[in-house]
Amino acid sequence: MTAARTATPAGLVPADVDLTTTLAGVGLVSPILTASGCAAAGREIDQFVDVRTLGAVVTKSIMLEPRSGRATPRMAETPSGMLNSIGLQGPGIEHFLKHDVSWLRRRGARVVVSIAGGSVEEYARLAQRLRGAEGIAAIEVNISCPNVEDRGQVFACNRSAAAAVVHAVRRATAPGIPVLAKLSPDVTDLVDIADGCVGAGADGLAMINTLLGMVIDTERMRPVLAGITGGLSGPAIRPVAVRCIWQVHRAMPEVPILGMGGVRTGADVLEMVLAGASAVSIGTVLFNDPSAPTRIAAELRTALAARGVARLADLVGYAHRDPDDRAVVVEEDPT
Amino acid sequence: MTAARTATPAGLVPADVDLTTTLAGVGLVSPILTASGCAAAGREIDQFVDVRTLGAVVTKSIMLEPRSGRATPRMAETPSGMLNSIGLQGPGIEHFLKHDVSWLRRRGARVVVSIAGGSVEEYARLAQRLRGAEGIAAIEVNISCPNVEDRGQVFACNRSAAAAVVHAVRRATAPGIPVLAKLSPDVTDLVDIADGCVGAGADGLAMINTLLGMVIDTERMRPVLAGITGGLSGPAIRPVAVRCIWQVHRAMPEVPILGMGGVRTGADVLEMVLAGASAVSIGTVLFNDPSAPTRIAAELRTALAARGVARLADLVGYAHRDPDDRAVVVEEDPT
Amino acid sequence: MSGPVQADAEVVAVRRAGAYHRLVLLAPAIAGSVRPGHFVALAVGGPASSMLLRRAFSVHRAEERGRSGGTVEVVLAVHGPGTAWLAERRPGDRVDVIGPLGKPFALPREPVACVLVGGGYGAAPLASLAEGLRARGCAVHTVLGAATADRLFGVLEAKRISDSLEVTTDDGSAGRNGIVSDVLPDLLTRTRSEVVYACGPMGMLAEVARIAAAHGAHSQCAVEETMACGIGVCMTCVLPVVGTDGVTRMVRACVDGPVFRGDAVRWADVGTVPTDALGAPAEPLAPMTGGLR
Amino acid sequence: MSGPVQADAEVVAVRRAGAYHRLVLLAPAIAGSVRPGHFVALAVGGPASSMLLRRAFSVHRAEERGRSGGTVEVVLAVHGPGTAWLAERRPGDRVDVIGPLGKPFALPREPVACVLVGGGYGAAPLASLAEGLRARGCAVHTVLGAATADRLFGVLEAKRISDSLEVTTDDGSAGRNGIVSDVLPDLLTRTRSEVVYACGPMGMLAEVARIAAAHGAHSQCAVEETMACGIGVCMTCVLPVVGTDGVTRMVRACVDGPVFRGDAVRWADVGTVPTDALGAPAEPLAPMTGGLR
Ligand SMILES: Cc1cc2nc3c(=O)[nH]c(=O)nc-3n(C[C@H](O)[C@H](O)[C@H](O)COP(=O)(O)OP(=O)(O)OC[C@H]3O[C@@H](n4cnc5c(N)ncnc54)[C@H](O)[C@@H]3O)c2cc1C
Ligand SMILES: Cc1cc2nc3c(=O)[nH]c(=O)nc-3n(C[C@H](O)[C@H](O)[C@H](O)COP(=O)(O)OP(=O)(O)OC[C@H]3O[C@@H](n4cnc5c(N)ncnc54)[C@H](O)[C@@H]3O)c2cc1C
Ligand SMILES: Cc1cc2nc3c(=O)[nH]c(=O)nc-3n(C[C@H](O)[C@H](O)[C@H](O)COP(=O)(O)O)c2cc1C
Ligand SMILES: Cc1cc2nc3c(=O)[nH]c(=O)nc-3n(C[C@H](O)[C@H](O)[C@H](O)COP(=O)(O)O)c2cc1C
Ligand code: FES
Ligand code: FES
Repeated sequence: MTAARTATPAGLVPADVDLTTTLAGVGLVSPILTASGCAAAGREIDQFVDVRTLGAVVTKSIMLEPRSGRATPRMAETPSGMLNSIGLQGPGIEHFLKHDVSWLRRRGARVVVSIAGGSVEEYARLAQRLRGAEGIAAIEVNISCPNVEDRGQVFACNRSAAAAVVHAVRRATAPGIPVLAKLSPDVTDLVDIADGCVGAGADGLAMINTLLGMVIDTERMRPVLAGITGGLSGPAIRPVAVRCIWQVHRAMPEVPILGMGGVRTGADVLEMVLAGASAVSIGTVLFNDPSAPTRIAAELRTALAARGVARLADLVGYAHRDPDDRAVVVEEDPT
Repeated sequence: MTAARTATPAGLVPADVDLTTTLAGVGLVSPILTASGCAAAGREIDQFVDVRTLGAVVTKSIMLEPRSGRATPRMAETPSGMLNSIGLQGPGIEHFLKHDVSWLRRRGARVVVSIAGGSVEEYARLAQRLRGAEGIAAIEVNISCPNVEDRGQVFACNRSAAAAVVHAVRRATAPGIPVLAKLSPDVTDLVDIADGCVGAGADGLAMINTLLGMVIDTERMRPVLAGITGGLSGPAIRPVAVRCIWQVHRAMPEVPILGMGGVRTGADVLEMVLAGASAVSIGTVLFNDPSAPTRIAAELRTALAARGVARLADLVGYAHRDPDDRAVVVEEDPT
Repeated sequence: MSGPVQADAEVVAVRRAGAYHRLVLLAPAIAGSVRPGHFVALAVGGPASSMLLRRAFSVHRAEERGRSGGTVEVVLAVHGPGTAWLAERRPGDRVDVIGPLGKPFALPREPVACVLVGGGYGAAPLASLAEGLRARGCAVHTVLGAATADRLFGVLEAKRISDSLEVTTDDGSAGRNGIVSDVLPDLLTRTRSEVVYACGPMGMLAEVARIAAAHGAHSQCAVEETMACGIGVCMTCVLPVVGTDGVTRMVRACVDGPVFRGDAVRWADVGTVPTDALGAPAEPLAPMTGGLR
Repeated sequence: MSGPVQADAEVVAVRRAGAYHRLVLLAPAIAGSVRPGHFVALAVGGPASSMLLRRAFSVHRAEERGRSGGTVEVVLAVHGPGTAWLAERRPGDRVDVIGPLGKPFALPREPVACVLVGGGYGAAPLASLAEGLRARGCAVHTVLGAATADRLFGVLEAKRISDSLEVTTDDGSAGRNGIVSDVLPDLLTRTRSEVVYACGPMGMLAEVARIAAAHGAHSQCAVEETMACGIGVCMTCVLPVVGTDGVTRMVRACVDGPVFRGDAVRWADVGTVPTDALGAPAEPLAPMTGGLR
């Protein structure tokens, strides 16, 4: 009763599988990145997985100034997931560039810098500040932030607000550096928001950010989180993430996607790639298994070898193709 | 390190706890209902839990005509949840009234009839047909259906479409029978949709329906579900459900809410009640544990007795109250 | 017949049997009412499991009395995390079980000759079925097939109970090199069997039903459809079946089956909603509308 | 000091100890580098668990060598499903463990008198700490407190290692009726202790830190904050701590602690972001904006 497998070309072993990928024009040694806010700036996770083997470290969203974040409790465990409400605690862009980005560069890791602001102006200033910085592979724009100039409405939930941020960041960023807009699933029409971001100059899309959720402590009869609501992440949300990637890739197949949301295994990475992601970030699962990226890469190689697929990149969006139309995927150049 | 407990008034035992509740004017012997589509029309589940002990059986959404539903596979298991894509298979309203509602009446169960349609007109006709029928406690309007007259846009995702359906159903329904609008969480502004439904005459709100999700079979490299996307349910989505209930109760505390989404234990029911639900439906967890309603009621009694709460109804929305303002909840009339 | 019961069963034994595991559960409330062809649904992973859905297994044997009271035995192939968890149980552990579920095999009123066909672990329910048939004076001829020798189940037991036994494997590692439908036509002719009972993969069942019909034999096929609830409430397990009124309906494998008349199932249309099924849409439902679920 | 290691550890033993369970894991790669005050983080529930987050436990003992190679022992109170699962482990089972984590207790350079205060399972790390202190020539006075007698941990061991031992219980079921802070001031005066080490509930630590300061003693407190990652990447475990520069920062209990100088933690403000903390908002962040997470 096991499902059919694609024929395995003779001799394809896991080590032969080519996992390199290209995300919005940037070549990556691995399709596996760490998700923003789940690996800080790489230093701690480097104790468990050599950060140079990652596609990139996506850093915790940084703001202009130091930020203390929210009161605790900042997290709650939920079935196959968790809520967080950190409030973007961080040292501010100056300290970050001096201590964190420079460490990552020295270590030889690729860096995707995630930025966050409370106004279009703040995002623009962050991007300007990054323009001078060296060793940055791409910018991920976390638009799941309240717009202080619009009654705290979250940028990611409004097409024109999202587009305005992306436009400002794209304008302020050096041409060679791709700008990825990170989308929230908490919207009625994700494709519309995605379209707005791409129209405003986004070179790619990162999805998904957390879902808005909440847990009440039934002992204290009060919300668990000091911030009341928080972001739901982890395997619980993976079906939502896959659906979002699928919908957006279907609507705009030429737009590169960095997938994320509950990825735990090599099969989960493959699932997002088949749905349309060119690369995938690992978030919450790092808390369960900080060496997950190494394990996941091995699982992915094994899975592809078993299916006779020599190059992961050939499978981006593959599940959309009509079964009858599918070119047989065989090894061509297994270097 | 266990959290503080509210002092237990002497002698409050689980059997003394009053679980009766009122939902949109309808008195219910229990706050625990079965969710639409998860207990068919009560007959099968009655083998595991006496349906008369339920607050009500909410029947599988019924349409005007018999419907064969979608092709299989119709389901996929996901971490702490599942996807379904049934396509509203059902016998049509006539057969349903004759065989299903009449059985439930004879059995002595309270019945909430869930209706579904492809146009405002269809909903209205269903409501008209129910007007004559006896033994119906309330109508739940499943508006998570595509509007065939508006390019398949889901009613629940559009304030005016949702309101039009609710308005039509309310007009066609006997005055004594409350109409509950069942909301989808897949929207940018749930409170806005809720407000539209209440404005159109909804006597209460049922929330949440499933989240749109998807799973890809990494062996076949194709979507698992024949319908490609499906509805995500189960404990995985509970934090989203609690957040939705919380937001809507906060915005319109006078509107009765039937909560649902991933409820597994008595503590989960309590969580939704604290967030603002007057009663709670059990869905997916019935597949895991068809006798869950009995277990959950017992857990709820025990939890309330341990907290010294004599009446569940006193806790509706309790987590919203300022800790300093909270009237101490003690037993007053433990009959 | 009494309805299904939910019970917190103690694991009595877990034993390897070729590629399979035999799991024996102490469930007296269930054991007494099991008939051949019934299945049980087991909860997997314990109280903090991420796996919400039960796993369905045909009952291999149900012992009403005996040493340990009232046991139900299933044969499981480790397939994914749920079956892996079950295979790791040890005596004394507990598993929540619901059963008996579904409609069992219908037994002939007359003492006719019968052929029993089992594919892989599909052989599990056949031993007790054979006993039931023999008790009614039926001749029992068994055919067991599998991909490889270690995926055959119940060969010794079948040899003991059956009047004749044929074994096939896809790779020839045991019995005849081939599949069960290779030997079935000849066997039906030779034994003049009037009923064929079959349990195994869908493809095999379709072939068995076709061959039985061609030989004028009645067939009873136990199907395996993906099931979310197993008790008839969710509508995930449907397949197109023609009723006595000639109308095709999408019926539930869990309560209207898993055993169906082979000539009633529209085997070629399994996985689809035939356009002539009751309530079928004029055009097939478009995927991706998302809402109608 | 070498960094933390992730290891698939075999369960050597699980033993009851009053209200607690002692869990011994074979983890040679970790055992060698554990110092008193370090903690480990255990994955719970197995591969299909719905519980994603690790559970943190102070190391009670780490044996670098010995019969079974290199073991790490923790003492756990069953609190929720994660600790319940751990308590049900049997020898031979496997548990994924990360350690050593956090900053251990700082030991005095001089052989001064020390007081060790443990509340409940907070006594777990104190035995090995006491040994380390004694090895440096320090006098060790121990105070153990708990709600009830069965929630005291390590009384016999403490008696053996310490120069003096005092025991308190809230209900008087063992030792003196009261709490540890009732006996601490007197003990500090009597023994002229210069350092107080404490591990236990936050309220107890705050009191210990206050009393130590009042007596001119240095205090080292091991805090317990809710942790999602345990390794410093998630920022869930923060509390307000004053730096040597006088600036309050929200620092991570998992990597900057769990052991902090008692006079550096702003005990009264734990659970809040003090308005004078580095990067604190002008007004407290409003909840319910939802996005900023
Ligand atoms: C009526 C019936 C009788 C069965 N009898 C047996 C038996 O005697 N021995 C045996 O080994 N297996 C039997 N099966 C199949 C068995 O239920 C699946 O192998 C098992 O559910 C797989 O669970 P998993 O967690 O290991 O795999 P996963 O693939 O991880 O399961 C994921 C989900 O898919 C469902 N699923 C996967 N495969 C199947 C399948 N083949 N049939 C139904 N649901 C599936 C699971 O229930 C679960 O919900 C039977 C199935 C049915 C419906
Ligand atoms: C540094 C440190 C050392 C600890 N040492 C010990 C020890 O030696 N012995 C012991 O019994 N316990 C110790 N704890 C507490 C222990 O981690 C919790 O009791 C345990 O995580 C509860 O898990 P659960 O699944 O049983 O409970 P649940 O309440 O269901 O846990 C739900 C979630 O909340 C978290 N959580 C709940 N309570 C606590 C808590 N008190 N502290 C931190 N996280 C919590 C869990 O990690 C989990 O993510 C320590 C905690 C920390 C941070
Ligand atoms: C503790 C925590 C902190 C996070 N911080 C950020 C952040 O600063 N910026 C951001 O864009 N996303 C942040 N996220 C979201 C993740 O990057 C990711 O989009 C989301 O968690 C879904 O992936 P996952 O399920 O693999 O964690 C955070 C998630 C968690 C769990
Ligand atoms: C198999 C299945 C079928 C469902 N069918 C319906 C339906 O017909 N009408 C409806 O309003 N909701 C339907 N739902 C949604 C549930 O009523 C419920 O809103 C949702 O599943 C969340 O609750 P739960 O997590 O407890 O299942 C269905 C859910 C499932 C799992
Ligand atoms: S499995 Fe639910 S109806 Fe058959
Ligand atoms: S627990 Fe994650 S930073 Fe401390």
